[in-house]
Amino acid sequence: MKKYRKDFPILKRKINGKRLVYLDSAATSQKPIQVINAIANFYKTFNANIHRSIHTLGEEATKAYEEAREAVASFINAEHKEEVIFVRNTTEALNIAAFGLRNIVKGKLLLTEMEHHSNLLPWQQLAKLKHLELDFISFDKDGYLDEPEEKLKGASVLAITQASNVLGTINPIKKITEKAKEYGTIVVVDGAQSVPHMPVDVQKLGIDMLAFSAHKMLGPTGIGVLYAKKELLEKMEPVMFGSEMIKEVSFTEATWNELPYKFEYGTPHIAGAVGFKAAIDYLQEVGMRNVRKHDERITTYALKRLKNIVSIIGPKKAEDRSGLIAFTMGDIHPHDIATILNEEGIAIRSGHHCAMPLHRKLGIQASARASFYLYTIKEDVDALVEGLKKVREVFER
Amino acid sequence: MKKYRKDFPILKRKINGKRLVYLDSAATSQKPIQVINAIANFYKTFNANIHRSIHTLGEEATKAYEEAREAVASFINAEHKEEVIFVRNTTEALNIAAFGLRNIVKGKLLLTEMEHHSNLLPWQQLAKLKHLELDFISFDKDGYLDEPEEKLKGASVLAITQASNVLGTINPIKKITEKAKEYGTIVVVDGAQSVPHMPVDVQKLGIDMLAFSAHKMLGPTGIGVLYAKKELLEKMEPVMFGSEMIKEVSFTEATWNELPYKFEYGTPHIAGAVGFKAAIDYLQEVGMRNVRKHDERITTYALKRLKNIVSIIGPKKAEDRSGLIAFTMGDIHPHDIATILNEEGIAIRSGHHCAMPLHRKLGIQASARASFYLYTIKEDVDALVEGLKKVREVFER
Amino acid sequence: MSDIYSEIILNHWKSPRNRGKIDDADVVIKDSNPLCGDEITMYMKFDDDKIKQVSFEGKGCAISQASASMLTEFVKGKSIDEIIKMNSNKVQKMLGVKLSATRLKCALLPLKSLKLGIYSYLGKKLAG
Amino acid sequence: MSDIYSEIILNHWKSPRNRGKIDDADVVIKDSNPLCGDEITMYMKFDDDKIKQVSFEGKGCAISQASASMLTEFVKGKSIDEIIKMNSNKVQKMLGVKLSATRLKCALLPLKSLKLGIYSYLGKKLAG
Ligand SMILES: Cc1ncc(COP(=O)(O)O)c(C=O)c1O
Ligand SMILES: Cc1ncc(COP(=O)(O)O)c(C=O)c1O
Repeated sequence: MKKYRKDFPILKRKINGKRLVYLDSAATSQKPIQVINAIANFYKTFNANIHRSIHTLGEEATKAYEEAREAVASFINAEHKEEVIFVRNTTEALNIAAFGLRNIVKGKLLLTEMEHHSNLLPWQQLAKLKHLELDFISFDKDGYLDEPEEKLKGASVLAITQASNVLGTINPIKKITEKAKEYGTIVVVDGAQSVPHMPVDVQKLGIDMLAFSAHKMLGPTGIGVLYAKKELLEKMEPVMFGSEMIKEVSFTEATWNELPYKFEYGTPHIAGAVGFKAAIDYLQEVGMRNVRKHDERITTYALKRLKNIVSIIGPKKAEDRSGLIAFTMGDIHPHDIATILNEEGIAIRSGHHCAMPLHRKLGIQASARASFYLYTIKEDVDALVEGLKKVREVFER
Repeated sequence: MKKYRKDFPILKRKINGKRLVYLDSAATSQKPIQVINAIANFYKTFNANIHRSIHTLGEEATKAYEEAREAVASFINAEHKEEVIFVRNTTEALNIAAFGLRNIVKGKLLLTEMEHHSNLLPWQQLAKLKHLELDFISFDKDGYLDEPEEKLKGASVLAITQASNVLGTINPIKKITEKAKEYGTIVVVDGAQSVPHMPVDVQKLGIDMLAFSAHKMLGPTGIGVLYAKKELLEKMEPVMFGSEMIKEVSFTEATWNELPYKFEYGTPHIAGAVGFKAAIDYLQEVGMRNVRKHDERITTYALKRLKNIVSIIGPKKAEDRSGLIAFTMGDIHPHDIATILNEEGIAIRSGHHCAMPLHRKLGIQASARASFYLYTIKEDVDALVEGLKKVREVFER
Repeated sequence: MSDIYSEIILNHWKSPRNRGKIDDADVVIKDSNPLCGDEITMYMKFDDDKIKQVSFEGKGCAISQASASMLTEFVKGKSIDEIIKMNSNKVQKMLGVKLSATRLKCALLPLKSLKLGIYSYLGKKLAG
Repeated sequence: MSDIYSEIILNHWKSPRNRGKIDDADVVIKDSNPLCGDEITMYMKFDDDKIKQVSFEGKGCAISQASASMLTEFVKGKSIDEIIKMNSNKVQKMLGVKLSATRLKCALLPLKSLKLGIYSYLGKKLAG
């Protein structure tokens, strides 16, 4: 997808005199000029606060904000546009999911051992608050999830990532939601690493709630989405209070506005929604099938080239993985790998990637991670391989 | 301050063939090109996720994010930069203030009758959660707050706006915090309408917590601030959980990171922080004393010109008011006023301005509001006056 | 003078038709527009599947008040089916002006309340 | 080859000095860098206001490990006052390289832990 690279101004940067090789898209993606310009254009020509607003700028801003909601709804094939709640990021979406369910959850909360802290901590806290049991679906030595079957019994919620940000594993969500339905379990999916990288159809996959962030899918920072089925949102309680989200307020009482406003508090990130829509338009132009195909191609190539220099974490087959590879290099600490690679202009991530318990289970403290997106080219992988050879040389001299 | 107008691209717009007369800055301010460019420049040259990040882009983004925090801290004269928590907006700041205090509050929660829903609902909900009494300081017919003295007794928190978004009243915060200290009451100040418009020094004013939004002070949407004294933040509990805000996590337990990260969950609005800093730089270049002086001058002029055509809400003296004027026009509904003004290119707000109980107390259902900022000129007020004459003609023909 | 505040709208605003209570109404329904605070209460009397009598009370802008006034005139004697089929286009045509999205919400509040009232009536009938 | 991974840093990383437990330590302190997960445990024995013996255990990157190794060598026999006055510049000078902000945090973790340990010792002494 080389032809898209020209749309990303940052890719022209030099780092330490070298070409920037950006392999950290799982942390945040780069942005095409179309998104950057959409945001600037909002501020330059129709910036205003939304809703309740009668003047032309306010009407235009409101329209753009609601069009962004429609774009998101159609991107994930939500049945109703009011099932799309704009939030700050995936983390906030998962908190609103958890605490919004506070009067509904009972029995046990089921998670997996491969969750990001953002899909672990809200449920830990909810379990404490409501005195509920926490249970975990484990994964095997290749990074595949074990069968959830018996654990689903008595679980009011299953919180699960669609694609692991460390193992890379893509979980079989459809199979899991089908089983969960038999047990009446609400399935909350962390889509932070999946929605940006593959077609995700909430209706086909039978997903009850889905969380994701714009900044990982070519969009701006500060905006993300909580999708939830309408029936669920109607039963859920708001978590933050104020402004737009009310219908009637007296000094001592308040009633909530209709969906989706019940869950959107204060002035929203309007420019963010406008930029987010531009990002979705861009991704749809490219085609999510093509994005996925490209990820798979690059991952296949990278797995092949890396397998003899590093220890790769997670599944061996690219088709079961999203576009990222976490790895270790014997004694050499991932931070040191990242530092030396940076001297070569290569940006990777190192650390626990907000998945401490997962790393502990793997028996390691940290890992290095290279992650890809539609602008990643084979030459980036080649540069990584050369960089890793340098790392070895430094530490083995 | 005419000379600053050229920095605001949107002011060149025509609405219905007329010059845009933007009198809705209390809802959201317009943005100078310096802010718009700072955001674009971030995405074009050093966009990356922050913290834990070892590569150059990550280091640069982290530095910019933390410099924004320092800029905010110095703008409000916070003692420590980690007393500045980046949040989504004022509303979120006030929710984190309220629910963050959930293990500290007792006795009663004291508010005023002039609070915006965002500084009312979180405390209503907290009161419900902790079975606490809610009490309110009333205001007189001119919009001045009554003496809080006896009400402070037994109040663990006083939540109060520094400038009312409807009455315009500027409350005597210093006098109030001094009294509150005698009773050991924590003072939480809604600075949404004050921080953008006048010098606010948290130490001099003795403020314990302060909330405000970037979008009302030339900055981007999607970012705001909760300031709180360090001792307080240390005692407070986080409200949202995940990512950056932890120190150690196991499957079942977590401990919190140091300040300010304990309260910042998930990937922050990094571009927002960068734009926010540019806005603060701009305001400091203008000088907050000058911003206030200009507001006062325009308000004086507007009060004089409007007083014979409309019924003005709030104090008569411009020196006691922030730069906004809410008003009614007999039988004519504020929405109809706004619609007719919009035909003349004039943008005002109409409705309850997220202050339903306040309006009910005033015996009205809604009001119209014109609000000013550093780019507002006398000619804008003149246009408003002419527009209001047209409103009368329409409804009296 | 103003495109939106036509003679006819101002006339209905100044002299609203069917304003007031119906003491023995079959359905009384109160609704509000959370985006602006406009409130309306609709009183309805039915004659099997027809609206026999309808009136309204409430506070609001000229658009919502004129819309309520015109709507109550229009629907009197009409069948339930006919009213349920009414949409936003029909209301705009009735008012005779082109409204922006926000103001359209004001104009639609009376119809929305009327429909809510009809559904509540149907529900009650079904329940016996 | 690499500006940061100098001979001396790699030497300390490969053969860390003062690594291991001190069984009868006056203070044992465990700390971690939440931003990266590096962990360190410091063992200290005091001789009135001097550090008599010091050792460390823990996992971490070459920078934090080399820093711990060099630091423990450096502070042995030094007075508490002297150590408390050590700052980030001093650590960078000790390491002999220029570090970016993030990596500097790795380098400073051992000093931070050492200071925490000293304060805890002083606290205990005060409490009698
Ligand atoms: C006094 C006051 N408080 C709070 C808010 C809420 O601000 P935000 O919508 O940015 O959360 C506003 C702005 O509408 C306000 O005027
Ligand atoms: C799987 C997963 N979940 C959640 C998150 C959190 O996303 P955000 O930081 O945008 O809230 C991330 C990204 O770091 C992730 O990879």
